[in-house]
Parts: sequence; C-alpha cells; structure tokens
Amino acid sequence: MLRDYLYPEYEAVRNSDLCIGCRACERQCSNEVHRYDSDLGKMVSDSTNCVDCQRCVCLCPTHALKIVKSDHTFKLNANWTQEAITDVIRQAGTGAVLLSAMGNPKEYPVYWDKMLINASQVTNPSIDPLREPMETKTYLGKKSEEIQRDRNGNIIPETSPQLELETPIMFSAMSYGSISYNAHKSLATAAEELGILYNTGEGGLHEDFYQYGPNTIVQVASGRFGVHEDYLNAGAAIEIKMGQGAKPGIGGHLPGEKIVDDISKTRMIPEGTDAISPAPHHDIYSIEDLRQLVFSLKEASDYKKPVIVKIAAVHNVAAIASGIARSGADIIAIDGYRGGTGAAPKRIRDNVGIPIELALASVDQRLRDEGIRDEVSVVVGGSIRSSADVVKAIALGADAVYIATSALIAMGCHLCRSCQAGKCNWGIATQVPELVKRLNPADGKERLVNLVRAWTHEIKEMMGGMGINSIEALRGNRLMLRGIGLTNKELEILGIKHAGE
Amino acid sequence: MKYDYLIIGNSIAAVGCIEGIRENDNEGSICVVTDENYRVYGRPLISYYLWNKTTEKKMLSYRPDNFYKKNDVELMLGTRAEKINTEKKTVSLSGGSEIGYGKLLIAAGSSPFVPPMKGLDGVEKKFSFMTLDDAKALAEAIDKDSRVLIVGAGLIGLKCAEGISDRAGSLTVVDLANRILPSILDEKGSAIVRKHIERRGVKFYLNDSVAEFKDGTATLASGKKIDYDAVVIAVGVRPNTALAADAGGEVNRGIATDLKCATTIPDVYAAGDCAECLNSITGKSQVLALLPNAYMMGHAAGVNMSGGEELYDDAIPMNAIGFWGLHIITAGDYEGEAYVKREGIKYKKLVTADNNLRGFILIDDIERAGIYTRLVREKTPLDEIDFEAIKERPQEMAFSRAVRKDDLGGVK
Amino acid sequence: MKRIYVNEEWCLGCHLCEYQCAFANSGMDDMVKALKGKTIHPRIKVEGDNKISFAVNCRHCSDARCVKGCISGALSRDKDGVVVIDTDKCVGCFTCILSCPYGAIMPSSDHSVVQKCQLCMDNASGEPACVKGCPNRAIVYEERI
Amino acid sequence: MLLREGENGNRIPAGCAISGIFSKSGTRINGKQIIDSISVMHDRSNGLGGGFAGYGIYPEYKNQYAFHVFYETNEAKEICERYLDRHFDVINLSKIPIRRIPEIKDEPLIWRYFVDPLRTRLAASQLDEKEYVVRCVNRINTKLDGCYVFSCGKNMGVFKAVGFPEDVGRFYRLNEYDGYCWTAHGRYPTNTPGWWGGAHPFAMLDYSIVHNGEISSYDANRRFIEMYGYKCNLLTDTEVITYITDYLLRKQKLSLEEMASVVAAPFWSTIDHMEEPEKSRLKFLRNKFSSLLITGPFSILLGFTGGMMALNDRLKLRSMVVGEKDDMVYIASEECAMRVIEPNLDTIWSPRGGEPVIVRLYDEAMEEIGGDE
Repeated sequence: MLRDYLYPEYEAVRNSDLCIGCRACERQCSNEVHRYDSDLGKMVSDSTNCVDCQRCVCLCPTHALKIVKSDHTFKLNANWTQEAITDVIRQAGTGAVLLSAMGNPKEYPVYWDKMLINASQVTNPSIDPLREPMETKTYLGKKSEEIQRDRNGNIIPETSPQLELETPIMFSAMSYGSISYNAHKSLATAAEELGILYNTGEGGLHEDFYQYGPNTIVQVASGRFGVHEDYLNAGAAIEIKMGQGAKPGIGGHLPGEKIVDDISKTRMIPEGTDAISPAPHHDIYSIEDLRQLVFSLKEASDYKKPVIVKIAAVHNVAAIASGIARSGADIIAIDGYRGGTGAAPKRIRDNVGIPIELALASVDQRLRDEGIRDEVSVVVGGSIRSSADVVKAIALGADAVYIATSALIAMGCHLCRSCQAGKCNWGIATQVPELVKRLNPADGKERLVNLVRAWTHEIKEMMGGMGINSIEALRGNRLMLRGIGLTNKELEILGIKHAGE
Repeated sequence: MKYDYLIIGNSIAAVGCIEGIRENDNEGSICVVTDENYRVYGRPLISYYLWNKTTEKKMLSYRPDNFYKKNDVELMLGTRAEKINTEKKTVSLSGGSEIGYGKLLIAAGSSPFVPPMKGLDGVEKKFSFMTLDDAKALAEAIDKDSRVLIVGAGLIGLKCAEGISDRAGSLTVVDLANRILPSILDEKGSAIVRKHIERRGVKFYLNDSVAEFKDGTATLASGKKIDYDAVVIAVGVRPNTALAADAGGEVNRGIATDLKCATTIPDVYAAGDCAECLNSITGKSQVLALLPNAYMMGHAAGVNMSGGEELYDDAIPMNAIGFWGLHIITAGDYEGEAYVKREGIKYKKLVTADNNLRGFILIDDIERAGIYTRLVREKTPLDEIDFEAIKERPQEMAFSRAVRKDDLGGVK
Repeated sequence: MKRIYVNEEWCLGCHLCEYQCAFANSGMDDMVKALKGKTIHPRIKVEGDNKISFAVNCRHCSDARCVKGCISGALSRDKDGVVVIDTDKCVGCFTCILSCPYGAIMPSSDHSVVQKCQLCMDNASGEPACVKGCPNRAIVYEERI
Repeated sequence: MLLREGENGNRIPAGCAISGIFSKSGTRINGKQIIDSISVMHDRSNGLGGGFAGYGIYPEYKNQYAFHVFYETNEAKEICERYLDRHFDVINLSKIPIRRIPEIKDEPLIWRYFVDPLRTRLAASQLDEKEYVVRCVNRINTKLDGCYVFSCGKNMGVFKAVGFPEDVGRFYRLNEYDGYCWTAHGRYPTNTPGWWGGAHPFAMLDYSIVHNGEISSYDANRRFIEMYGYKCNLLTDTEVITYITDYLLRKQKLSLEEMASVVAAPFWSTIDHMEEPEKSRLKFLRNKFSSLLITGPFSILLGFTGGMMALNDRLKLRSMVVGEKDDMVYIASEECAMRVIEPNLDTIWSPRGGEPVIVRLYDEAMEEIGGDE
C-alpha cells in the first residue's frame, strides 16, 4: 500500500566521477538496485531493495559506490524509535510475524568486551610462540573414567570416544539448505585442512561430503531431516540439537521453494515441501528422554562417536547443563543469544536467551561444584568474534568454541541479515545456482583456513604472554581474566576479579 | 661437403623444417641453399612493403637475427641447386660444386606463371609480383603518374594493386575470369569486395584478356584499349618441380608427397609451394600455396627427417587477406549447403555438408574466425555443438561443457 | 609454464576481467582516467550470461597455430613459452585470427595490427590483471600439467 | 597486620631457591648440611620465608603421624588439642625446640604431636587411614581459627618460618636432627604476606614440596583439583602442586613417572613421534588429566617416604642441577649449593625440562626406615 511506503534504511550512493559504467554492480545485485539507464547514458540506483550487503561496493573496480545509512527520519523519540515505529507499520500492513536473520543485534552488554586478559611481567617469563612450542591441540569428550591397568600394572589407554582438534575452534551448525552447497564445501574442506570439525546442522549430509567425515559433526535435530544410520556413522561426532541461541524455544522453517533437488535428497523430504523443525523434539519432553536419545544414538553408532547435546543459553542453563552432563552426553554445546540463524522471528531473536559469557561461567562453575566437569567437555558459541573472545571463553572454562557468524563473514557475509530472503549476493545463504556459484569453495576454504590460523596465532601470542604454553592450562584459568566496568554480581557470576584487584 | 640435412630454398617451409629438425636433433648439420640473396622473409609481405606498412628490415626479421646461428645452420645465399644426384645423395650447385646430404628437403617454392601474350616481350616495364626483388623493381619503375596495368585479379594481383596504390597514378586490373578473387570468393562475396576496391579507384576489366601489348597500350580481347606505363603479370604461379622430376620423383601439379612429406625419392622430402599435400576436406592431394601451410608442412618434414613422426594430415585451404581495411577470411571449400548472412558490406557464408562445416567466407566480419576454421579443420560434428548459436557468431559457448573445460582449463 | 586458466564453474559473468585487462593495457595508472567514457578493447572476452559464463583469452598453446601461420614473424613464443606479439612487425593480415581455434586474437582498437593476451608481461600489472581482478577465482594463473 | 596467604583471595606468586640432599643407602645426614647448602643461595631469597623438610628424622616414632602445628594463641592451641584428642590417639606431644635469634621474629606457638588415628573414629568414617588424616588436617586448617598443621607425615617433618632459610634452620636447631633426606627452600615472594604457614615446604602426609617458580596454569589447576575435595586456601603454587601430587599419587595411584608426564607432559609433537605403547600411554595421561598440566616456570623437589623426585617445567624455565657422589644425590637451584657441602662430585648434570629425576632408598635402607612405599 502506498501509505506504507518506508524510506530505504540504507542508500547506495554512486560517485559519478568514478563510475566507468562497467555494470558489475548491476550484474551482481540480486536485489536489482543498480541498472544502466540508456536514456540517461549512465548507471542509476534504486535503494528501495538495498539490503546493504556490500557486494556492489566490494566489486566496483573504481570504488565508486558506498552504502550510507539513510538520514531520513521520523520525528525523534527515545521511546518510539525509528525501528519500533517501522515494525508497527510493517505488521499493520501484513499481519505477519516479522522475520529476520543472524544474531541478536541489540545493544545488550557484550561481556567479552568487559573482560581483560593477563600477561606475565618479571616474576615469570612470557613465552615467545615463535621460539617455543605453543600447543592448542584439544581433545573433547569424557575424561572421567577410572584408570584401568593390565596385569603388569601398565595403563590401558582406553577412553570414551574423543574428538581431536588442532585448535579449540569448530565451525558451528549451519544446515545445507540454510546455506549453500559451496558454503558447506568451504567449511568441510577448511575443517579438514585445519584439523578441526564442522557441523552439518539439521539439513543432513550431502553425499559429496561423506569424504570429510572425520572432520564432520552430524546433527540430529527435531525435524530429523536426513538422519539415517549411515549419516550417524558418517561423522566424527553426533550432535543432538535441543536449541539454538538465536531462537531458543522455537523450531525452524525452511520454505518449500528452498527444498530443491539435492537439498530434498539430502534432507530426505519431497521437493517443494516446507521443512519444519518442531520447537521441541517430540520424543524428548524431559531429561530422562534425552538420556534415551543419547544412548539410542550411541547404540546406532556402536559407542564410537561422542554425543554432543546443544542447547540455547537460557535462564537456568547451569541446571540444564548439569542434567545433560549426567545424561551420558560427552559434550555440551551452549549457544548464546547472539548466535546467528538463517531465519528467526525478530522478537524471539532480539528478546530471548542470555549472553553466552554468563551462561558459560555459570555452567562451568556448576559442573565443578558438582564434581562432574570431567564428565563432559563444554563448547560455547553465540558470537565468538575474535581470538580474544576465544581466549576469554577458554579461560572462563570452555574446552572449545563454535564459530559460525565469523566463518560466514570470512566467506564473504557482510551481516546484512537478510538470509531469510534467499537472495544472498555472496552465494552463502541461497540456493539460487547463479548466486551459489559466487562462493568458490577454494576461496571460501582458504579464507576460513586463514581466519582460524590467524586466530590460532593470536591465541598463541596471548597464551605466550600469560606464560602458558598449552591451551589446557588456560582452560578455566579465570585468574587470567579481570572484569572492567562490571558490577559485583556480574563479577560473581563470571567468577573473576575486577581489574586492579 | 656433406650435411645431415640439406634444404633447398630459404622461405617459410625451410624455417619450419629447421625448427622441426631442431626439436629432435640438436647435433645434425643443416645447410640451406637459396638463389635469393636475403634472409628468410614472408613473401606476402611484399605488398605491405610497398604500401609502407613494413620495411625491408622488419620483413627480414621474420626470425630473430641470430636464427641461423642459434640453429647452427649453414646458409648459402645466391646459390642455385641445379640437380639432385639420388645415387650419390648429393646436390649439384650453381658454380659447379656439389654437396652431400643425409636428408634433403625440396622447398623450392613456385615461379610466376607468365602466359604467352602478344607483344609482352616488347613491354619495357613488366613485372612479376613474388619476391622482394620484384617489389623493389616495381617500386623503382613507377611514380605518382604511372598507369599500371595488372593482369590477374587474384590474391597476388589485388594485393599488388593495394601495395602500389599510393605510388601509382592509376590502376587497372584485367582478368579472364568473370569475378575477382575467384579462388576464394563466391560471386556475392566477390562483388562486395570488388565494389570496395573500385571505390579506391581501381578499374576492373573482367571476362577479358590482353590481346596485345603495343607501344604503351594494351588492346583487350573485347577491343578496349588501356594505356599503361608498367605491367604486372599476376595470373598465377607454377610449382618448381623440376629438381624432383629430373631426379625421378613423382610429380603431379606439384611434387607428390606422403603424409610425412616424403617424396617418392628415398631421403628426399618436399614442402611448401612446390609440393602437394593432402587437402583434408577433399581427401585429394593438391598444392596449397599458402604461408601457414608452408610452415606446417616444412615443420612436419623437419620432424620426420630427424627421426620423429609428425603426420601432416590436417591441411585445409584457408586465407586471411585484406584490401584497404576490408578484411576477408575464408577456409575450406564451398561444396554443400550454404547459410548466408549479409548486412551491408558484411558477408558471411557458412557451407555445411555431412554434418560438418566444410568451408566459410567472412567479409568484414572476421572476429574469432578461427573458431570456424577449427570446425572445418577438425571436422567437428555439427550436431555436437550449438550450430545455431555459432552461426550467429563464433563462440566457445557453442561447444559442450566438456569441450569448453578442456579448451579453457586444459594445457594447450 | 604458468598459464591463465578459466573455470566457468566459478565465472560470475561480471566482466570485471575485461575492464581490468583494458586498464592494465591502457598504460595509465588510474582506472577511471583510463576507462571512463571509453569503449574498452580488452584482450580477454567474457561469453555468456549470468547463468553460464566464462572468459576466453589466449591459451598460449605450445604448438600455436597463430605463431606457425604468422606471415611476418610478429607472433612468437618467447623463452618462457608466452605467445607474444611484436606489433612493430605485425602488418594486420589477420592470418592469426583465421588460425586461432579459440578466437582469442583480435584486431587492435584501430584494426591496424592484432592484439592478444600476453599474460600482462607487457604492462605494469606485474601479474595478469584479469586474474588479480577476478572476484571468484574463475580465472587463475598457475602451472598445470 | 600482615596479610596471610590466601586472604582476600589474593594469589601470591614467588621466586625462590631450592636444595635437596638424599642418601640412597639411608645414611643419616645432619641438618646442618642442608642449612649450609641453602645458605649460599642467600640472594635467591628475600627473607620472607624459608623452610626445610627432613625424612627419617623421627625413627623412634616412625609409625606415628608427626603433626607440626602453628598456633597464634593458646586458646587456639586448646581448641586444636581438643580436636586432636577426639580424632587421634596422641602418643607424644611437645613444643618444637627452637633457638631464639634476632633474625627470626614474631614466632607463633610451634608444637609437635605424634599421633595415631582413633580406631573407632577411623572405622566410623569409612575412609582409608590416610584420607582420614588428610580430612582432619584440612578441617583444622580451614575451620579452626589460629591453628595451622604444616606437617603431618610419618617419620618426617617440615620446619619453616618467615626469615632467610639459614636463619630458619638455626632457629629450628636442625643440627639436632639427622635424616636420609633433606629439602630446603628460600623464598622470594613477590608479594609480602610474611605468614609462617605460607613458607615452604608445603606438605601433605609424607609428601612435601619445595618449589621455585611461578606457574601460569594455577587457576586451571586449582579449579580442577578443588573438584576432588581439596581446598586451596593459601593460593600458592606449592599448595596446589602438593594437592596435585597427592591426588595423582595417592588417589589416582599413578607412579612418579606417570605423575611427571601429567604435570610436565611432553609436547603433543613429541608424543606423536613416540613408539607404541608409550605413545598411547602418554596421550592417555595427558588427555585424561589435561587440567593438571602445569605450565609456567617451576622446579620442584618432591620429598616422600623413601625417595625424592625433582622435576622441571617442560620448557625448563627454572634452573636446577643434579650432582652425585657415591650414594649421595644433591639437587639444587644452583651448583654452588651442592659444591659447598660436597666439593668433589662424581657427576653433575642439568635435567631436561619435564624429565623427572627420581631417587630412592636402597631396598635394605627402605626396610630400615619402615617405609611402606
């Protein structure tokens, strides 16, 4: 309706002095913002559909384009913000739930940025990672079994199934369907090269990617898409997805138009049908049900694969984690409210769940208080943005981290948060073949490998600074952290002292 | 004196042969005997030389200055090979000496054909148009006021016309045929090109011939009279086959060769304008007096002479030629079903037969013509490509994905 | 030898390679100055639409028909195997255009001589500009056997 | 008032000197020797702590637990002794003899008890004897104000104080004790609590630790070990290392070598190049006890009944040398500390990082002291 016109939030601005009319912007914009006007003899832009994905900006060979935040405004109101008013207008026009994507963008505290890392001075030496070995290898899995010895008194070195990571970073679950074949291939090949793991998400495993099994975590989610015996045995670990940080408590919905061809085959559902993941697993209404699923999966995989249980960080996460640790699961994955998604109701994304930092701190402490920290490894995700976040997460008590948004950014994502539209100009969150091919997996892989290597270097630098030469000595080493600008309550939950103490 | 490799003639086929030999054999001695006094040059350049598009120095740098030295080649200029003694495996040279050979290549080229014409002997300034010396002599003989009569409206005659167009006063071309460039163009194409050339002031007398030259006037068979100051005879060439014939080799129009470019005389090969090769389209042997053909045939001969194997089995007639900026590319022959597209001066004719592209004519529309040449040469089955698309314009897209992958991603 | 290879699987049809080529061979140091308001004459050409597309340029054949057929010796393979054109010697007969099976040699902008990809060995780009400028590694410069 | 270690939750890093003497044949060495040895490394201490552990010094009470206790007040002593009486059969008690010297000030009450666990209480607790003793000691140390048991092993004793170690040795009249093993420690804390209990060695049952270094893995180690009933009150490295030692040796029943390959585990790259079964064994140990890897610089001397182990961090960030003469083994931060008491060493070497040096009594000598290891 005309009356519902909303001025574009972002505007593509072209410097005509620089534009050479190569039309790359026009060819690259799936939202048809740019076109060549033959009457005017020049390129013109209509920002109405601009999502600020930066594709045209990056590809413009003369840097003639930029995207600016529109200064168009409603009458300023600290309460009725532009966003609040716009959302009401939209919903009044459509009667629909507002959809959005990626993680919670609101101005809640980012606790990572309120923690500082220690370094050695005088009393003990910092270690130069270029001179001395600096170890980031991490094993995930139970470490609680009694030591067994043979008749000669030698240790029998048998453990529960473990995941071996060269660096304590894994690529978090993103399904084939929500992201493209090429994005999956980038993640799989990068994980293989890095000696880490990626995660199928709930979309099943494409047959081409079985070869990356040793570096794959296969996910079992409430929709059970693509789950079969071979699938469960294809990866290095099985993850039960109970929840997701971006949308705790609700399920998923991949529209039928995205269920094309290979995706339908991989998910094992007919082409064109909506893929609906129910909010709960309908066979898990309580913790004892979870235990049954954990052991069902262990049975199906001959007890050779660690089972991960992934939950969203919610208010009583510590108690939930304690229950999971006693359920037979080998690894608990916790996803904070900043975690990304391919599509989520905006209100859920922006208002449900808690920060991963607090969830991690309380889970780790709770498991230690109960003496069961060794029963499980703890993996956290939900906006790990840098190597510093990784170091802080591990110092708080995580064994490893899951990254997804960072991985997407490495592959080209500019966080335009329009994944749900399926027209990703970077070839990531789309199934349109012409768009999918924009992500060359060779490139995607290299950029992911670069990112994780760079982070690992930085982690080593920071460890060296702390005088720590092995990542396990950092794990739970909260003395290496100090809070800055935090209340006593926050410090107490995080289990750290304030800077200066 | 004996050389492992002896080459008679120093044109493009000789260079191909030298480079072919040196791919296999860096040791064997090579000698080139030529009755010209120049290093190798591309003969078609002589019209460009006259038209000031190139210079003698540039012409003579067809190969780098150190070419003969680098390839360890003995070059005997101004020396004519008189006779091949197959028993002794020697060649008698002008001046009486004799040199031996291990393998011999006859690359003696061709000679202008001058038909008997009444009064021609009395023409003071008459020229052929084949060698650099021909071109120099012609240039010397004419000036801005000269009326030049060219007998022959084929490739040589017309390139000559273009070459001297800025040097001569008027240009007249007489040919017995009813159209210009009959060897490469059909009637429509010929008409287009003729019109273009006529705009440059060249006068054509077709379906006609010179009955008599007398006192600066040529009287044509039709009775028309043309005054001239100089005459260029460009009716055609004849392969120089005498050496081979005298030595007992099989000779048809040119020296007969097999696919390895060997003649019927042991250890004697032939290449270039003097030799016949297999026209892969017609399956018949013929002389393909074309520069690329000379090189490739010479190269194949060189490889085979030095112990390698290279079959010269994909020769086709083909031509790239231009007149005053109008470019023409043709290949193959025109026996088959024709697809014709004409748009002003642009002309395209594609001839198909037996699911192949058999030949084509392109006038002023030569972009990426090599793709058509490839179809002709490789006899690509047309039902394996998108012929409709490629008819429109030559393109890789018309090939299958697998072919494209090899074309663009394979090592060539 | 290192050659340019094109993988159509990753070509986006953005045509940036053509512009990078034209810029690299313009002799100017600023793309806007070099190309704004001008028709470009790149040595690499993109075929196709946004569904299937790919760039075509000289394959630098080791057995190059263009070199063999060149009437003036203007085309040659240099010591590294790069097929190069000496435009000083070229007379514009276009026999190479007739010969090239990929259609990768084209007349220069004034049609007096031909032009072709020389792997940017003849300009200041340092490495092939089309490769550098390809946003999706559809054009690569590498050694293949 | 001086800060006590662990108060306000502040961790105290420290640098130090260590020395150890061991007679494999069980020859009893006079305490003066270890004083002489540690005194030459005066500059490695700053007067804020010194201490000694002697093994085989109480042959007459070799079957009793010897508790050395600091009391801040007589009231504290009374409370503690009542507690001891409820849980132990106290065979002998006395003040530990001291010599008043100006260098050592503000000494607390220092008492010694030779005790056996009360059989009835022990049985009722359903714990093994050692665990029973450990829990009682922990209870005293954490719950009874002004009491601190700083030594509780059999036929061994810890002597420590605020001061330079040579003064501490004179103060405790160590020339009146003879043992087959001595370790010593001179402290250079980088904070200044100066509490007697915070001096080293730190002991738990017959394990005593002297340590030179500052471990960077402290809080990772602490938060792990505290899951298993230990409470790190002092927030010192030595304390947590002692608990790790106790946990691995006594509770997990690892051998000394196995313990060494947990706390100073070989690098993964080294393990990867090992032969089986060593490779799997080390991978297993490192993975299972990954939270007990100790990083940062350390050199430690672990004393225990019948033996002594020296261990450096795996990068060897702290100096430590070993010397031998006949059946005698000397280990110290600096060579001079060995030369001063034995100028003519047979051999001297510097152990590699992470390589444990373990010395034990000969079998006959072991029987002699009645050790049960």
